[in-house]
Amino acid sequence: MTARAAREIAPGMVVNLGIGLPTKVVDHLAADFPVCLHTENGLSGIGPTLAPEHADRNLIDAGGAYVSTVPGSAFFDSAVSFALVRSGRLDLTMLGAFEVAETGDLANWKIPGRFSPGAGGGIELAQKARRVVVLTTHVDRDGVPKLRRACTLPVTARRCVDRVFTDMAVIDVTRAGFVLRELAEGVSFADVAAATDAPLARPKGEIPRF
Amino acid sequence: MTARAAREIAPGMVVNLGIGLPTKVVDHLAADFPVCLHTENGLSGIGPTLAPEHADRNLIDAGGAYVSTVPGSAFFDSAVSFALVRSGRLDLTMLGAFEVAETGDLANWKIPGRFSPGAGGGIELAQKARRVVVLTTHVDRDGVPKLRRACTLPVTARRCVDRVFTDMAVIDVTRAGFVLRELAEGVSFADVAAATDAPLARPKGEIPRF
Amino acid sequence: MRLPDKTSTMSEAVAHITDGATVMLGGFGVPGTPFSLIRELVRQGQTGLTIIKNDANEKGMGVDHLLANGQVARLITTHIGLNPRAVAMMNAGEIEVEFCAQGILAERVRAGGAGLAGIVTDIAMETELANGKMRIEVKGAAGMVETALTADVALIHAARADVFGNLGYDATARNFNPLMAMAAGRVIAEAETVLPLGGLEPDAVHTPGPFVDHVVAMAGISEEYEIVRR
Amino acid sequence: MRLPDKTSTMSEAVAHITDGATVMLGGFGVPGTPFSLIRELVRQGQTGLTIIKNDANEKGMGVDHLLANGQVARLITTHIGLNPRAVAMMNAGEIEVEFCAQGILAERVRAGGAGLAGIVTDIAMETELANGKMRIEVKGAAGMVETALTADVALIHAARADVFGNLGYDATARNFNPLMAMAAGRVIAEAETVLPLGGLEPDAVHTPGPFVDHVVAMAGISEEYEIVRR
Repeated sequence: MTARAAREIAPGMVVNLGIGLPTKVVDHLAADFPVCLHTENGLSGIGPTLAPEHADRNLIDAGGAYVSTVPGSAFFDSAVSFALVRSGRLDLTMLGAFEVAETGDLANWKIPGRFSPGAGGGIELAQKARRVVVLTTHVDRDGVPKLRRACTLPVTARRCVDRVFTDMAVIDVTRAGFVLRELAEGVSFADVAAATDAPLARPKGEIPRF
Repeated sequence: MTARAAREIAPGMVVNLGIGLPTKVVDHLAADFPVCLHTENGLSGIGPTLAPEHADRNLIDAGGAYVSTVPGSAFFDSAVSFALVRSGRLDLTMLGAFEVAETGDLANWKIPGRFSPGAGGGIELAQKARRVVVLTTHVDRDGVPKLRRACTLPVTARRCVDRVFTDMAVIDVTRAGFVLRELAEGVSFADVAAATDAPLARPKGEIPRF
Repeated sequence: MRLPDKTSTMSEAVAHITDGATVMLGGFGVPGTPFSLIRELVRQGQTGLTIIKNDANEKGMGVDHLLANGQVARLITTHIGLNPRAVAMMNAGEIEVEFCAQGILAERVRAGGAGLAGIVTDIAMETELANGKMRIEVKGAAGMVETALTADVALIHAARADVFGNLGYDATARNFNPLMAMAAGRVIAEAETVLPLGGLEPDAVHTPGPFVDHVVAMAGISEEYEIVRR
Repeated sequence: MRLPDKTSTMSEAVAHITDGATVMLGGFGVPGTPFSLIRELVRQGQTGLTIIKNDANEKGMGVDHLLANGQVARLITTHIGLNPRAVAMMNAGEIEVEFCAQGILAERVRAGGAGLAGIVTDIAMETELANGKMRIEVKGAAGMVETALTADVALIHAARADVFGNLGYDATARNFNPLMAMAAGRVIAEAETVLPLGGLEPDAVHTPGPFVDHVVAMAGISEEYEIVRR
């Protein structure tokens, strides 16, 4: 899934990879691939993650990982960092999700009564990145579908998700709802449709595998 | 007048001296006097003005004079520069005036039909400096008093002027209107009162000379 | 003219904080958090504080000491998920927590520092964070007024300072520090290195000295500032 | 990963400006004004432009060439007193001029660059500059909404750039440049020196590269950039 998601990144893009799963995406990019990775705590041009013994105590990403710079990196404050996000300079963000609605609504910050640590920078990433891609398991630990007609949890942003990568499929969010684009090896359209709590359109022709 | 005005500057202050007359005030400060001079085009810690042959083409004050730095100077952008002004970090500004009203209203940016180049940074300096001191001739070229009951010209800011230095007197703007504080050599209270288009209070006792 | 000297001792500087004060704390996680100043605030024990900080640090670090010591009444923040004590105290009603989208917290603090009353944004308008906030239309688009934040005191961590209070930050330790250094009535900066006047190049200053009231030299880099091994 | 190269020729970069475009120009007086990019804009001759700039430069410099060439329809500015042509064209109704308090122009541009809809301020509320602006009350105090400014293109002058578009400014040539470099759909920076990646230290960057679209190396420092002898 992360290898496939890495192919979403086009040359020249400014990209923010959310905390957790999405950061693994970067391992699939070539060493000379022209891209600028942004982290909201104040760095453009993120370099490789470092082990503690090689780390700079003042150089982390938003997930707290010790990262490094590349030639051409820049540091800036939190206001400038989100100015970049809100004013449309962020071409792509990859986020995790609790739920994605067929309208593109995203819920990934709060489970009332159980999990409410605050949204951090997630709302602005979801609402303002030019393209929002979600990386998630297709269903939660209890087998409940994460792709739904509507979010049951408090939303992070509405009508924001463009595409969802799961362990089962690549699915676009369109005006007409979820549309299947690719299938994981060994997974059928019926499998995905059954694990999705909303209509899933199947384009004509063969569905590519990833 | 400029020598007397220089005594308004207390140790440790951050001070913005407007364009023209007020900048001459600085010549009366001792070389080791602890003060920070600010110019709204992006410099704290203004050093001496330089002749063209010694000037840095990128280092001017808001009046276009080629200035210099001192140890501890800092450069910043126009937003930060006025953030400093509006958030109360500017202890004192000295401005020129067309008219000052007994309420403290200041008019110094526009003469309808004759002079309307825009206010530049003057409105924020007048409205937000902690203390606003005006340096001006007591009357205009036609002999018309500049200190008035009310401004006839468009105001820069209302209720902002604390003190006025003229060639005739030092006058405070109080809740009760203009109050004479000091007299220039050879000038009487009656002279000043006659040249002022508003009541002028005279405190008991001898009026100091400057 | 020369620029004034604002160096101070840690205890004298922090003593300006009163019970019930609103205090901004720089930092995003470990980098940029003024751990030394926070330690002194814990030692002095002022209570009923409103703390404005991106996060609540982790257990045994920074804000957590203030929470453990019962000094915090209210927290304005973006994410406290790494501090179980903060979450527990919030859930138990022992502290009041106001959440804000991270970039909007940055802008609200900056607006306070820029002497503005507020900003107009559409961020989080469709979430519960919008509850109770004024809505207005600007150029035909729906927006929400987010009020400026100011504080009585800001505690700032800098890598470098000169005695006038010009500050420089290292790497991602910058984060909220330059914003908070504009937004408080009194700004106290701890610095790893305090330089004489002229020790910082004018083009390399991140926070200009006029914003800063007190410069405090740190005793050293304590354990809290170091690499966190998880 | 490596950071993308954004170097361009002056003519290709400026050719992105269309008739009727809104163009921000950095600079306060001479320092920071992108004279080389303005010369190219005069050469290409796009018309009906809305120009956003602190001032209108002086006779025979920068904005004055655009005015003389009839390319400007509208000017959003703070002070044009040093350019008699700008004053005369305004008085004759040949250009429309919108005046703004200087720090509020800076904040409106910055708000555009920060993706905000506007700011709330009390600056100039009691002057004629307040005419027609929305008034609202924030925390019991009267305020006025100043709308964010954005542009199609911003022309920026930097002392130093790397090929990715990280910029550094010299002295008071910074002024509006870093703000406008955030606020336009397309940002074109001329630089006195263009460095390879790694040529600017990450802590010393004034405008981060992600904001910049095109980096143009200047042919040299022409007369307009030099000391003005009055």
